[in-house]
Amino acid sequence: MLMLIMRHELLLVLITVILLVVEIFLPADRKQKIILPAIILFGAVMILGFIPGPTGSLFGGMYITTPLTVMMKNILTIGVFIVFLQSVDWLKKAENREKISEYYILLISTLIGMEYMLSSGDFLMFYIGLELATIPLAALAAFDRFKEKSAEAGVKLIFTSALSSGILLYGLSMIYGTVGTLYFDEVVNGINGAPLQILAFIFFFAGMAFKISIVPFHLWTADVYEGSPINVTSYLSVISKGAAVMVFTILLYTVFSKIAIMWRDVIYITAILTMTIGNLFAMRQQNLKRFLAFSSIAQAGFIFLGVVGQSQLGMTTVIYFVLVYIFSNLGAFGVIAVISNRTGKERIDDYDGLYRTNPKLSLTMMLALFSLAGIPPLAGFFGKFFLFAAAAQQGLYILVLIAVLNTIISLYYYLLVVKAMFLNRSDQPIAYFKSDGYSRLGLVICVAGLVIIGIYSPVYEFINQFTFGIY
Amino acid sequence: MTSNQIMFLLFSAVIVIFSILTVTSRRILRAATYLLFVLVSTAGLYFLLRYNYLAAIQLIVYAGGIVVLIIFSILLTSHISEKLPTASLLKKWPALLVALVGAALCVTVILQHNFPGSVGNTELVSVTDIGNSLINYGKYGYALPFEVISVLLLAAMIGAIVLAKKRKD
Amino acid sequence: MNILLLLIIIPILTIIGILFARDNKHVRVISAVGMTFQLIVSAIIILWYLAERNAGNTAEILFASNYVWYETLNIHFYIGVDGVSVAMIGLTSIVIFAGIFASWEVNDLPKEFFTSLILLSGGVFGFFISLDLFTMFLFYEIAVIPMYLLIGIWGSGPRQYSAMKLTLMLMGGSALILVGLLGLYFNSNPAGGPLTFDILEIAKVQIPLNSQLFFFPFLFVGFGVLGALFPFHTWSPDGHASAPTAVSMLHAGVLMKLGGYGCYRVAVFLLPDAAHEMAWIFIILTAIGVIYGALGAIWQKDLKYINAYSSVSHCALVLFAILMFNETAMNGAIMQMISHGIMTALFFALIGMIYGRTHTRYVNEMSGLMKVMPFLAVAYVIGGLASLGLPGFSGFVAEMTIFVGAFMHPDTFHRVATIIAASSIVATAVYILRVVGMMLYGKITNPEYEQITDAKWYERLSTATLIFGITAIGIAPLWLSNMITAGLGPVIQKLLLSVN
Amino acid sequence: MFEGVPLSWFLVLSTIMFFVGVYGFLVRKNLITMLMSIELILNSVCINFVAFNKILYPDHMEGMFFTIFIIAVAAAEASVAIAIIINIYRRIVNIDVEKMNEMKY
Amino acid sequence: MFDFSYTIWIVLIPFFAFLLIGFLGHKFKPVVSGIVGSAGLFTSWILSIFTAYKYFFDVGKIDGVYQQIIGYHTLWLRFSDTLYIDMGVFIDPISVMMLIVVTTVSLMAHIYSTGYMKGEKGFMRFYASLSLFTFAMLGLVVATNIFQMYIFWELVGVSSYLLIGFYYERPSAVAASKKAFIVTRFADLGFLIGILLLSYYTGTFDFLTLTSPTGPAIGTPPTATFIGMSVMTWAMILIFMGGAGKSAMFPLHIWLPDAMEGPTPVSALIHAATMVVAGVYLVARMFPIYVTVPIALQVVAWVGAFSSLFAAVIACTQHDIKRVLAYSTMSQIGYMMCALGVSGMGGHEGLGYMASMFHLFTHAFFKALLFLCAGAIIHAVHSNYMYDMGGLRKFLPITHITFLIACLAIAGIPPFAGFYSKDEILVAAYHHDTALFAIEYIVAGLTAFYMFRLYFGIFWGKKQDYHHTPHDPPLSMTLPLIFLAFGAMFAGFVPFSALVTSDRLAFDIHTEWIIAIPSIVIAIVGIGVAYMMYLKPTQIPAKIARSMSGFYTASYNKFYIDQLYLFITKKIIFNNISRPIAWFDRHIVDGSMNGISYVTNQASDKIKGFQSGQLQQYAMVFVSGVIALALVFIYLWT
Repeated sequence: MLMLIMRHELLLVLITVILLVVEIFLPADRKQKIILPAIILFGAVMILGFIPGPTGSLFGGMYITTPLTVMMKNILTIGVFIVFLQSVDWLKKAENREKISEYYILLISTLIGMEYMLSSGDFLMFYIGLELATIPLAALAAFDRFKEKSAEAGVKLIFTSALSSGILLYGLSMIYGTVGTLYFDEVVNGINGAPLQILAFIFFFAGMAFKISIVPFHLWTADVYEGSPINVTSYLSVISKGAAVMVFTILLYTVFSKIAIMWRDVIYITAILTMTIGNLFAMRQQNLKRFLAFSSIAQAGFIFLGVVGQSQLGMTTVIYFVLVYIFSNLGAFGVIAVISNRTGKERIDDYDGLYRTNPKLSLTMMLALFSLAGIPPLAGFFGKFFLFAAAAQQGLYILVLIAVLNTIISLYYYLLVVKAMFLNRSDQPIAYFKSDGYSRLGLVICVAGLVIIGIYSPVYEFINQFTFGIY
Repeated sequence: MTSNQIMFLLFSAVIVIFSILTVTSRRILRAATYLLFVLVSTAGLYFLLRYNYLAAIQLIVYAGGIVVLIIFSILLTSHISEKLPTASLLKKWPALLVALVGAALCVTVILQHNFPGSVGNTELVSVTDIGNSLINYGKYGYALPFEVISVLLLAAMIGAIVLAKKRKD
Repeated sequence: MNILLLLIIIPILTIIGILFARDNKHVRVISAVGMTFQLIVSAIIILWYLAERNAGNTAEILFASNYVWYETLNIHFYIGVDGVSVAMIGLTSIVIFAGIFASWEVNDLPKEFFTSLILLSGGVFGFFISLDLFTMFLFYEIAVIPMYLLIGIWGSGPRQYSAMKLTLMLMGGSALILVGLLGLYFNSNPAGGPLTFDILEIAKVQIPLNSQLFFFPFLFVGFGVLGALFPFHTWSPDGHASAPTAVSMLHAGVLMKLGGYGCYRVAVFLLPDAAHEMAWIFIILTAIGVIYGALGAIWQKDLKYINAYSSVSHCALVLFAILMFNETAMNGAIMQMISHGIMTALFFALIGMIYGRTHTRYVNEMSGLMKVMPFLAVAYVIGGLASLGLPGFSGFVAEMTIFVGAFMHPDTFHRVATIIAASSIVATAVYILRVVGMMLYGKITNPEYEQITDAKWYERLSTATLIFGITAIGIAPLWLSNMITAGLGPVIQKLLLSVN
Repeated sequence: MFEGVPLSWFLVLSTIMFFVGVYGFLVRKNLITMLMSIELILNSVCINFVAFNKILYPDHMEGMFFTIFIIAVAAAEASVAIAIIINIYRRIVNIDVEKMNEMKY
Repeated sequence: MFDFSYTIWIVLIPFFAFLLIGFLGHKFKPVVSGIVGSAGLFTSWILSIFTAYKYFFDVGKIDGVYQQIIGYHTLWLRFSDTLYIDMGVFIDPISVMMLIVVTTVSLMAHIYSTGYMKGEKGFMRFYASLSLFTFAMLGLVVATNIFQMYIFWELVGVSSYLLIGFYYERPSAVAASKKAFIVTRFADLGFLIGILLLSYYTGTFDFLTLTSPTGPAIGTPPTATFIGMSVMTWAMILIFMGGAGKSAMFPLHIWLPDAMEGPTPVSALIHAATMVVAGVYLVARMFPIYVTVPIALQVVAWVGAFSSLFAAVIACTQHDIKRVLAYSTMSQIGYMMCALGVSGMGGHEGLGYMASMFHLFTHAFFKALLFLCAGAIIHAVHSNYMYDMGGLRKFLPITHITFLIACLAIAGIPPFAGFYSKDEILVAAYHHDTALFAIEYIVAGLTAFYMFRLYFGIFWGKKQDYHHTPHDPPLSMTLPLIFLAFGAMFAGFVPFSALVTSDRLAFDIHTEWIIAIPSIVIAIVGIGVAYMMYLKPTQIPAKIARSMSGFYTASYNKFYIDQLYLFITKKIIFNNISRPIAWFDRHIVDGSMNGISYVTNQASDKIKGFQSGQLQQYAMVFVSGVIALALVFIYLWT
């Protein structure tokens, strides 16, 4: 029963195989029959993930689960489930019908990669997980084969990720060279802050920062988000980023804890850059996907405030914020996806007067955006507050000040969307339509999450009980 | 100067020269060929370090696999006679600067670093050991990565197929 | 159950009710009923509070309930009231009650309008009853954000610009507050025990002076933005000018008081040493604000601008009084908040009603309205007289308490500042009478105005409630003053301690 | 030092190769040549791992295995990249990276 | 001890009348309001007289000293343990005297108005305001502490505002009401600061404590000084500023003439007999303190004297009869102020105090009478201007007689009331300062001149063509005239020196003929000059006017004080302060906020080039970022 420790990954692999087999035997004209089973299967996996199970290390410490990583995986799984729900509408389109199961397989395999990354006990596993979480995503980004933008997004993603993983690897090689091992628990003893290690860390940091979209390693983000199919974008912005943040935080808190005094400053600087640049770019966007891309960059900057906290509070908060962020961003992307799939409209001014034709979607969007902006009583408020608290705990009040001022800018552009939906009038508003059941379910989950997670404090407490001693 | 040093210098000269040629040659097929030389020389380095198995893999996968893939795609997408356009100077000089500064930085830092004394194990790693390690699930065993990379390859394959396959109609 | 919870529950229930309403009429009636209940509950709370005090209950906080919320961070949902917050609750319920009736004629998206309005008021109530900084901050933001929609959708003029400006500036203020709050939190237990957001607990702690000096400006300016602290008041004229009637009422009447209350309850109370050190800066700013607002109002033509600048002046007086650090002045500050709250709500209600009839807010375009709408005109005159501090109305009581209190300060600087601030009463008279003279008196020049009708029943109810509030306090201020004074005790003690 | 060849020689070599790759990545217009630059970068990293493993830490084969996996990943990466490149070539009959700027600002 | 607590009803009855009329007046016929108001006031009047009787002749005097009695008091607002505002009734000679004056004149005005205001649209409003005013005025005179006084001080101000602006459709009335309020408000600022100073240094508002010889103000005065003067001097001067504003002393007098825009009964009540003497009353109330600060007292004396002269000069040139009366009022109040200023404390030293109160008392009767007569005249000819009148003695016999009585009274012809009080003032001034005496002496002559100029101009002189025959007003209006005429005739016989004195001890006075006779002479001279100039239309006035054209024009234009004020308010405050502030607020303060957003937007626009869409540029930034970070953290970071 040792394999139960790896139950998340194994279940996912199992689904992948099932889907692959079904795909092979399914006639071409009935491919979309796979959607419901896939979602149900995945939902089952999600629920199974919550069942308490053994934790521990396997493969000689190369694979480690702790209650913390289990929880992180569960959080990611929830997010992916919502993404699945939201993708149905898009998958049912004629041009996508024949690659439904591919979509699922690719998506799940990236999830597998992330989960291995989270559970990795050495840099090799970590690296493979990282690549597994990236390469299929490039394929997904280019999934809309007949859209030039999608291909461009794929190019940009695969090439940037290749470069970044090259740089990351260079850093890793230097760490290996100075420490002599790749196992985390041994690496930690060898880290002593020598210049070469700092160099190695910076290179490694760049590789991770690419995944999290930290300035100046973020430039791919907006283009890829804009070009990718919208559900892939939401996946990229939420799951991929969330996983990277969580694993990076763990690595910083454990493996690199000896040079915390150094990386805190790295994070400090990049956090400021990220928030500011992200916000400044987001202000001027018209395309909603691109807009949310920059917003998610800014959010990453905020998350770094929690990372810089380097305490239990910081760890808990980062995870908590990722959870909140999943619901907020997926809420926003869900609405954009629904509207984009129905009307093809993705610009902010297309949303003029939306509230008067589609009030529920507008409200969902508004709640999601307000949560992103950190408006109470939505979950985002709590998340941000705790992030700032984590940074303040270290006495970094100036950083907190810059961050809160940045939230003002972010509020500004979130309000621009709200303005379009609620305040503006339009001659040709998006006509009323009824979205499909899956999307609606997804949005309802998001809204419920937004409203509940903050007010209902046990969520935070639940996370908190696992983060003890991680820093 | 030992023969090893000479060999190393030879290989590294090839590597450096052909690397530079790879990124500067204006004929794309030639660039690919130069890349092949680089990869082969790298395999030579591995031989030098007594990593025969690795060198073999390098030759098979890299030289044999990836480069061939690259050449195929070159043939698919480019005309052989065509000369690649050169990048603008505005692009070249900053890139050169960055590369030089980066290289200088790394080299300085590396040379300053005080590595632990070298052990210098010259033994050949046996293929058996490698094989055992690959299926070993204890420490320093690589069963798990080996399995996971298969998922990666599968996913990459599916992804590549989905992208590259032609429309049915 | 704690009766204070009703203050939050009733708005929520009302909102839920509104969501199920079928038409405009239902929405209005449900809102009115809900806010009437709210008013009744507030009245009960005030009476109960007074009864408890008379019965000899000397606890610092009454009706306290403390629920743990975030255990690890020691965040509590801690509610309770003292004399000051009870007074503020009373103010809020009166204003929202009047506000509902003042917005009886909102026909565009009424559900959303009343929902936002009541949500806003719920945030305000929550703010006033919170004793935990975290919940306080939470409610603060809840109170601020509906403003965007309220102004943006139902406003007039450059509503989008104003709404955005107002929201961003207020959120900017709250951003500063956030920094300050975190500073308080992480300094709340220098001995190394559990940290806390509990105001009363933090008040017991001696925070190191340099921390205090660092965080005080954040908190004071942060709350000061909402309290229209010069030079951060500029959201106020535009915001008020664009906001729909009830929103202006609530905003100027109640929301701006959050600023003053926050300065009092958080900045000054919890960081007394820094307050003493830095008061002079803010005294200068607020004294400027008092005069500046009043003089600025003289030149304005738009009724709402006039009133907005007037609010700047009056609210600056609140902050000014708080910075005097003595019981009388603080008492005056609180009374001024209440007085100005009701008064300015009355003004904005009337301006809205006048605008609804004349379709202009420019005083020079109106004249002789006294003749066609005597009720509204008289109400406006009463409001004006109250605003310029006429005895018999609440403004006088509050201002005099402030001036007398501020003048008790032994420093010449403070007393000179007081004289400067006091001189605003002349400027106030000038702009009030100017408006009354131009708008209400004289002959009707525009023949269309001959057709104007006087106030409807709901408008009368709205204005009458507010006028009642002003005069009740103005004629019999003692109970209010005593109630507030009793609540000021801890703050004053803390300030006195810090002097020594 | 490995049989007379100092570790630093390997490292310097790989660093040069790495930055040559970076340079190529930064200036080459053709996507496929950029891909070749990526291979250079990965290859240089491989040399690092191998050299470290052999010269400093020969007790275990971590560096070598890392290299093997890097090669495998590189292959996967290259395949997906080439699929994308071919796809894009089908769309616009061009694989010049400078043309890939439909989305910006 | 007699219980005076009922006296609170003297104050409250008009208030309830106000509420009744204000809230329910429109439900009934207008006349009901008049009746309610008058009836209420009648009750107050009876109570006042009863109180006066009780106080002066029954229980007020103990051991020869009139007691200071707190008839009623209740805590209204508490500032601190020592500073609190009571609402109460303070009974001492001057307050009782004022109660009589106020209720009497007010009752007359109420009755008179039932006729005068008949048919006016705002009849109820008028009566409501009138009741409010009476309430406020009564509250003012019975104030137990300085803050109560301030409160009612403000209230009389606002009721005055409401009544001046009664004809709100008339722009001049609106402007006048605004001006009156703002000018007095400005003065009240001084009053308020004075109160603040006084209370800060003495720790009390209470009149009893303040004026007690052993109290904190007199017994142990504060020693602090400010710019060379003791704070008490400052406080008392500032308080006097308040009084000067309300009493229209130079230079705060400009509102009074304009205030004549109000209905005439209002002018009679508020702007002649009661409210405008509040300043005098205030100084009298605080007199024991003033005595201890000679500089302040000196200020009072000179401001009073100058105002009386100044106003008298202007009065000689005005044509609007109400304005003449207004300047006359100002002049007479100057007299009173001056008398207070030259007074000392106790016995004969306090003659000025007594004289001032005496004059206040008599002046109330004859000045109210003059105004009511003027009202009757205006009622009859529908004009305010002297040149529209003439020869009215035949048409308005009752008015004529009562007006004449009033003129004689004000001119100081014995045995009319004015003579006695004015004479005492002159005596007091004579003993104090000859310069002041000289001024007041001249003013006495001028007063006689301009009053008879008015008298002759209206009732004699050239007969005008009236549209319809003027006639005496109805009984409701003539009755008050006759009543007040009796007052003007006989008020002088009230033994003030036995009743109202500075130390509340009776003292003997005797007419000093050496001063009385010249004063009678100069009054007769004044009358004679007026007789020559105005009995029949002559060219003399015009000639004189021409010969002193500069002075005449200046006087006619009220010495341009109004223009000066206008310049200060319109040009300087409105245009050069308020407007720049508005501009500053829009462009600098608000501009800087907008500037932040502008800068942010610009920054956003400027950096957009980084996101060029060029993959290689991204990579460039990426790699440079890595290298830069590495450089920083390897070499710069410590």
